[in-house]
Amino acid sequence: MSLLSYFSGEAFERGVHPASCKFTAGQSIKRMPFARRLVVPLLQHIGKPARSIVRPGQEVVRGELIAEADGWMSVPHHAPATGVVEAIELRPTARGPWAQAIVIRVHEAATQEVLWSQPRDMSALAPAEIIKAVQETGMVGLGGAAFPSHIKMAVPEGASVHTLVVNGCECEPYLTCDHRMMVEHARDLMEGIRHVMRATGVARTVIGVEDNKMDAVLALRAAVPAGAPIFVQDVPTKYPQGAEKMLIMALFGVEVPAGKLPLSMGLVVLNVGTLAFLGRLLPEGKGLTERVVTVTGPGVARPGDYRMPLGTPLSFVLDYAGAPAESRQVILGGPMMGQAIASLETPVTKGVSGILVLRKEEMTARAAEKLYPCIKCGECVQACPMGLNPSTLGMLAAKREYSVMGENYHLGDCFECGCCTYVCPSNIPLVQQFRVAKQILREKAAA
Amino acid sequence: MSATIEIRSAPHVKGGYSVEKIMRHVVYSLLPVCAFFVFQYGISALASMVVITATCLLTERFFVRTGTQSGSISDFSATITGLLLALSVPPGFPLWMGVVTGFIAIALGKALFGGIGFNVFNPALVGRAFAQAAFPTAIASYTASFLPGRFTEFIPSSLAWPLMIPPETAEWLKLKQLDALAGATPLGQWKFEGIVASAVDLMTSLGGHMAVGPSPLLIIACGAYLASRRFMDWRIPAAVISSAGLVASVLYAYNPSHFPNPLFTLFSGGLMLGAIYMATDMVTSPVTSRGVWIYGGLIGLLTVVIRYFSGLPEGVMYAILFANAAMPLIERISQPAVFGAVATKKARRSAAFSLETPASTLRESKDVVIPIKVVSNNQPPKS
Amino acid sequence: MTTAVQARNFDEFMEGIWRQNPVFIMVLGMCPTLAVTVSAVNALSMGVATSFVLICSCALVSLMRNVTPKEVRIAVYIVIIATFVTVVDYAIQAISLALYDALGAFIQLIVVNCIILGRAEAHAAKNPPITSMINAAGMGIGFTIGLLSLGVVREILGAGTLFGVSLFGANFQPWVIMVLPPGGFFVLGSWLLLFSWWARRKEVAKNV
Amino acid sequence: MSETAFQIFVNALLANNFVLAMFLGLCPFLGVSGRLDTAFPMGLATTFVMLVASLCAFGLNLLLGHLHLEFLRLISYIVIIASAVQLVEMVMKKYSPVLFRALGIYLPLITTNCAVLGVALFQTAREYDFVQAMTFSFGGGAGFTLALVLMASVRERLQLSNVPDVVQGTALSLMLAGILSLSFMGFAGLGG
Amino acid sequence: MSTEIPVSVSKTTPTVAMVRTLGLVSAVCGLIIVGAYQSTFDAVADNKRIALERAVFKVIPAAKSIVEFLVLPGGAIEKKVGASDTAVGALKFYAAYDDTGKLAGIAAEGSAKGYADSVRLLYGYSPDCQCIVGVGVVSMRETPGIGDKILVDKAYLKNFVALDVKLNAELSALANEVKTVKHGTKTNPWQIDAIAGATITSRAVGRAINDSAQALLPKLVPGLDKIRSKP
Repeated sequence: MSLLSYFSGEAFERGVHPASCKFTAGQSIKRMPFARRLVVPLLQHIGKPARSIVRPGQEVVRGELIAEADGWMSVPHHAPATGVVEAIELRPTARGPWAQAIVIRVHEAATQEVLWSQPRDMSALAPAEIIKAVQETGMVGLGGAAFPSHIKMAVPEGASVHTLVVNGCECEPYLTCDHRMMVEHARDLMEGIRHVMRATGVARTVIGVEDNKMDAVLALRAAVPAGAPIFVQDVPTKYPQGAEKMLIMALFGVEVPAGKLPLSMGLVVLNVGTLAFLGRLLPEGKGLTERVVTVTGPGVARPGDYRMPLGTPLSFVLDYAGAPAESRQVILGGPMMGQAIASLETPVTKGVSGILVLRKEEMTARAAEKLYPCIKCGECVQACPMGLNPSTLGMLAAKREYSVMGENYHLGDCFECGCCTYVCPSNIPLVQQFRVAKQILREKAAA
Repeated sequence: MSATIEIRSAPHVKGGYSVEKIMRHVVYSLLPVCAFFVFQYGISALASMVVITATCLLTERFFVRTGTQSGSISDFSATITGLLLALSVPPGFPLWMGVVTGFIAIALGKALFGGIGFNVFNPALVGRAFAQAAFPTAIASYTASFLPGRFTEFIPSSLAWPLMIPPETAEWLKLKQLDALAGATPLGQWKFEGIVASAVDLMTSLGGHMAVGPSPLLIIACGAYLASRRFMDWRIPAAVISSAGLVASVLYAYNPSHFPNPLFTLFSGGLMLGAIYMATDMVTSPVTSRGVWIYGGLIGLLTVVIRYFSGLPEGVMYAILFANAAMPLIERISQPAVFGAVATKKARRSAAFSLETPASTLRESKDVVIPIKVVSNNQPPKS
Repeated sequence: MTTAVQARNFDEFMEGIWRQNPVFIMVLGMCPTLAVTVSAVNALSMGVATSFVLICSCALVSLMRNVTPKEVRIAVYIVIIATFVTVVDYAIQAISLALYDALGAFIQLIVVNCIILGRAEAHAAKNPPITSMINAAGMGIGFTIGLLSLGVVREILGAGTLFGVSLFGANFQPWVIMVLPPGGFFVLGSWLLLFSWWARRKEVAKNV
Repeated sequence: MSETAFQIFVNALLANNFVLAMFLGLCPFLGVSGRLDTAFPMGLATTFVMLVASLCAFGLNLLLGHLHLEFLRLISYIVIIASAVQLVEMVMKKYSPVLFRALGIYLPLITTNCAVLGVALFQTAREYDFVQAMTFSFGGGAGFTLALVLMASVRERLQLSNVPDVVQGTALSLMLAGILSLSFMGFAGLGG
Repeated sequence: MSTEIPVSVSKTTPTVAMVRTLGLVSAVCGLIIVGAYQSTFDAVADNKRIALERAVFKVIPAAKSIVEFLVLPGGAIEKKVGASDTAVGALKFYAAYDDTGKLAGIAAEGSAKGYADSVRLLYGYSPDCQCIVGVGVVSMRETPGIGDKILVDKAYLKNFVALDVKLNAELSALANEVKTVKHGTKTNPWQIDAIAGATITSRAVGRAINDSAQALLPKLVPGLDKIRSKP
């Protein structure tokens, strides 16, 4: 395959092919009931935390604004369920430190219908108003980055964009939520695309979907409105095809210059799930109260894609999906870049695309793997999609030569996709070392 | 339940390769080669193989125990060193010299640098080069293969007293009335007597009584197994063989009477063993893509240059050692290009879309966008 | 008083032999150290020749230390050293041509042996003749010991002889590498390894 | 002794490499080979000085031979070479500051490098003519640079390795030089 | 070796002082060198003569004394006097005489590229049998244990008991080129049977003899009568 892709000319060069394990691809999206308590952290996105506008004891209706955006680099949050604000307190989060969150006790008989809405006539809105409306939905990148969507759409002064790239790759193994969204909500997606095209003023849209999801490709093509400049393109299945730069490479055959954003090439990249939700939320004037999450892994009895209210604690999700008690590791996101979490009280937030549960067996198998010094097999160099040299970087990291890593070996370009660690026969935790090194370099730069 | 949770860093899945697995499969792939070598030369070869490998393992164990180097015997790397060393010395190599060579290979070639993963030079070749310099006569004294009685009788030089000169095998052969078979290697015969052996015979090593190493054909087959399962980087042997073949062909075309035909060069001596098993030693070969080609090309070129123009008949070992020494330098000048570092707005590869002329480009016509993989009667409406 | 002087002289003498051994501790004068030590005799001759140059040069440098302006001191040292090297060169030719051939150009290269220039600059230029000669003699002997320890190993393994006397009988298999350049590097490297290992052991023992 | 210039060059570069086969210039070889950034300019500077020394020695030898003062050869070589290098350094400093910055700091180190005196002595002993002498010194310098650069790159790589403490330092450099020297033995007879 | 020679004139020390010191040093050193040179001159010359005689006597066993001759490019043979410069293109050889003063043989040097470096050797030529009667190595750097077999290998040394170097009828070149052949295939008296395993060095010896003899003998043999007896 590596040879083939080298000459076939469609994908980026390197990358890996982990077993896809997309067991839930054939099941339709299921609804998850409310947990007794929902926990809505004020910071679920990259940027500034939202400001809470409720107080403990206050009753909230599903869809009601409970925290407002604190400036441009922030998004509001809406009540995921009808109930009573129980507390605003520190709660465990996926990223580690505890953070402020609004805890809502859900009414026993609460309906999942979103009652709180302000329908608007989208065709009457100016582009800037659409972007404002996007911010009001509280939308962030649902692919996992959780970057506020309205900022991505706002084209800065002097720049111009021509193409909207919709990322439907979902290259992480196990995850199928985007896949199901594309199959089941193709119309919503098209609606979302239409609004965003107006908001950004792009001339066309290209939807990139990995070619292991041809049913999604067909569904999307069927949904493309007549005459719309919306193109659906299948791209080779390869990890990390879903990374913006890799997708752009696959679609347009160009590399985004190091240190630059796709915006510099006139491209806006958004995730399919984001657009599909926007397509529904914008005209209805609702906020984001739920999302689709893949709950899967060897440790889950009833895996599937669940539409779940934001703020649902993981313990509830795992109970509902049937994850047995001897499960050893719970990962938010996919197996390649996902975050292992420490507490099952961590809530599902806007950026969580999957919940992966691994069993004791997989864990002991990995624990038994011996750590060797780098034997310089070069697999990581062949796997790194960014064209770095993880082998040398790893050796430098072991000797704490962080500044050399940054200056001579382009550490800053690493986006921690995990390919190098995935292939490493010596079991060196390369990504972890790079994360530490980047952190130290950042601190050094700040000091 | 939360007590049983484990925190690990991403990624949470792993590819199927581990150091042990790679090394184990290299050993597996070496077994047929070793078996054939024993078939060719009988118990002397077997004894030499056992003694050298055992020495390597014991030395490794000693240095691991004393805390000088990392690694362990279970990673099979010392086994590989031992087997390769045994395959690259004559079958009648005195056993005591085998012990010295095996010790030097691990001590000087590996333990000195801190063990597996840190050595700069291929340990087997360090041992081999040491032996070549220390015992030049013994290491050049091959006997012919397929001698009668090879499974019951040792080649006398094998059993030389420690520190003593091994007895001449020529005398022994004369006693057995086989003195016509006194062994000069095909390369030696070419270099010193101008006799070019048949490439086909060399390739199979089955063409009668020849003083050759393990069969190149078998090595290629075993190497192909390793390469196909990605336990070996196929580009290195490819680079070595094509570069050696190219240089040899050019020289042959230039003066066919003075230089041997390229096939002879490729299949004689240790070129195949070196290209497939020694040059590909992961630790001592570059990790970068371009570096691998430069490295292999350098080995091929140097091998032919040393063979044809220097005083020695065989050059693979020195070529690889030299390339090992140059490896850090090669790697330094061949760092991979960072994604986007040399980016242009021009498409580097053929792609379905172009950036310059959105919405009007021809490439976005219906035929192009709809991929081959789509079942054709199910084309989406696009008008 | 005399004992104090004696003790100081003894210190001066021992400094070069042990504490600052030019070969093992300071790793100076590598070129002749490795090049001529293929046999014990060569090593000894080279050591003696170097010691001679060292002692004579230090004496002369020391004698002239008060009339040498610092601007031209190095030039003066080099001229003095080169003079005595020339003397040694002719002396060896007169004594034995075979030895002269064996040592080759390395007799003349004593000129650029950093031990001598180093001693002249660091010691002889600041001390009276007798002291500097004693110090130089210590250095010279230290250097000779260093050369000998290489020459002995290389001769025993490389030829099975010591000072030309056969040790293992006629059938000994010489380790040819020992008389070749790599052998020189390896033997000196091994000696240094041995010393460093020994020093570490001592350190560990002290700490315990 | 009618070696062609090419043979002399190849021999000095590889087969009889100054450092690895003839033990000349070991002090800078062990001292300056820690980093590639310094090793390469050092090699270039040494090559340059060797050419200068070779030139001086060639002229001087003609003069001494003419005057029958061969016994002054050594002393005059060392003085002339040292002064010539000093002169070159001053000239370089005045007329080519760029070159001086690159090579200048190494020049004083090299003046009494035994490879430099060695090249003068060997070319005299072998009775090379002018072209041969120049090729010899250039090949020797290039060989010195090659050995230095290889050594430096290997040592830089070893900085990232777990070399045992006992081995660290000169012992490791010597062992490395030994293995390098072993691998250069393959070139023996190449210039024939 | 990190030293430098200050050439520039410093302002602190008067030039006179420096010149005085340098002059003093030069004078002292000059004296020492000249003294050493003079006092060892005879011994060195003796040593060199003895070494040369020993080498020549080894290749021409009957010799008791030697005289150094030059063959000038024109073909004239003249005795070499002192350490004077040799004319360009002149070939040097040694005539060895037995105790009665009769010519016992001619010794000459030859050299050829061996395995590692040049092999320089001295060979003895007997005018009576027009053959080479002995070979000795002057210098070489061949691999010990392999190349240096040419000094000790008995079978190999037998080649030089009477190696044919007859000239052709015109006396312009050797009748048969001296050639080194593969071990065990010597058939003619002008061939050298190589040592198995040390072919390169064996060949170098053959080439050295051939090259030197080809150059020297055609000029030497016509004028041989002039040096039949010791001058």
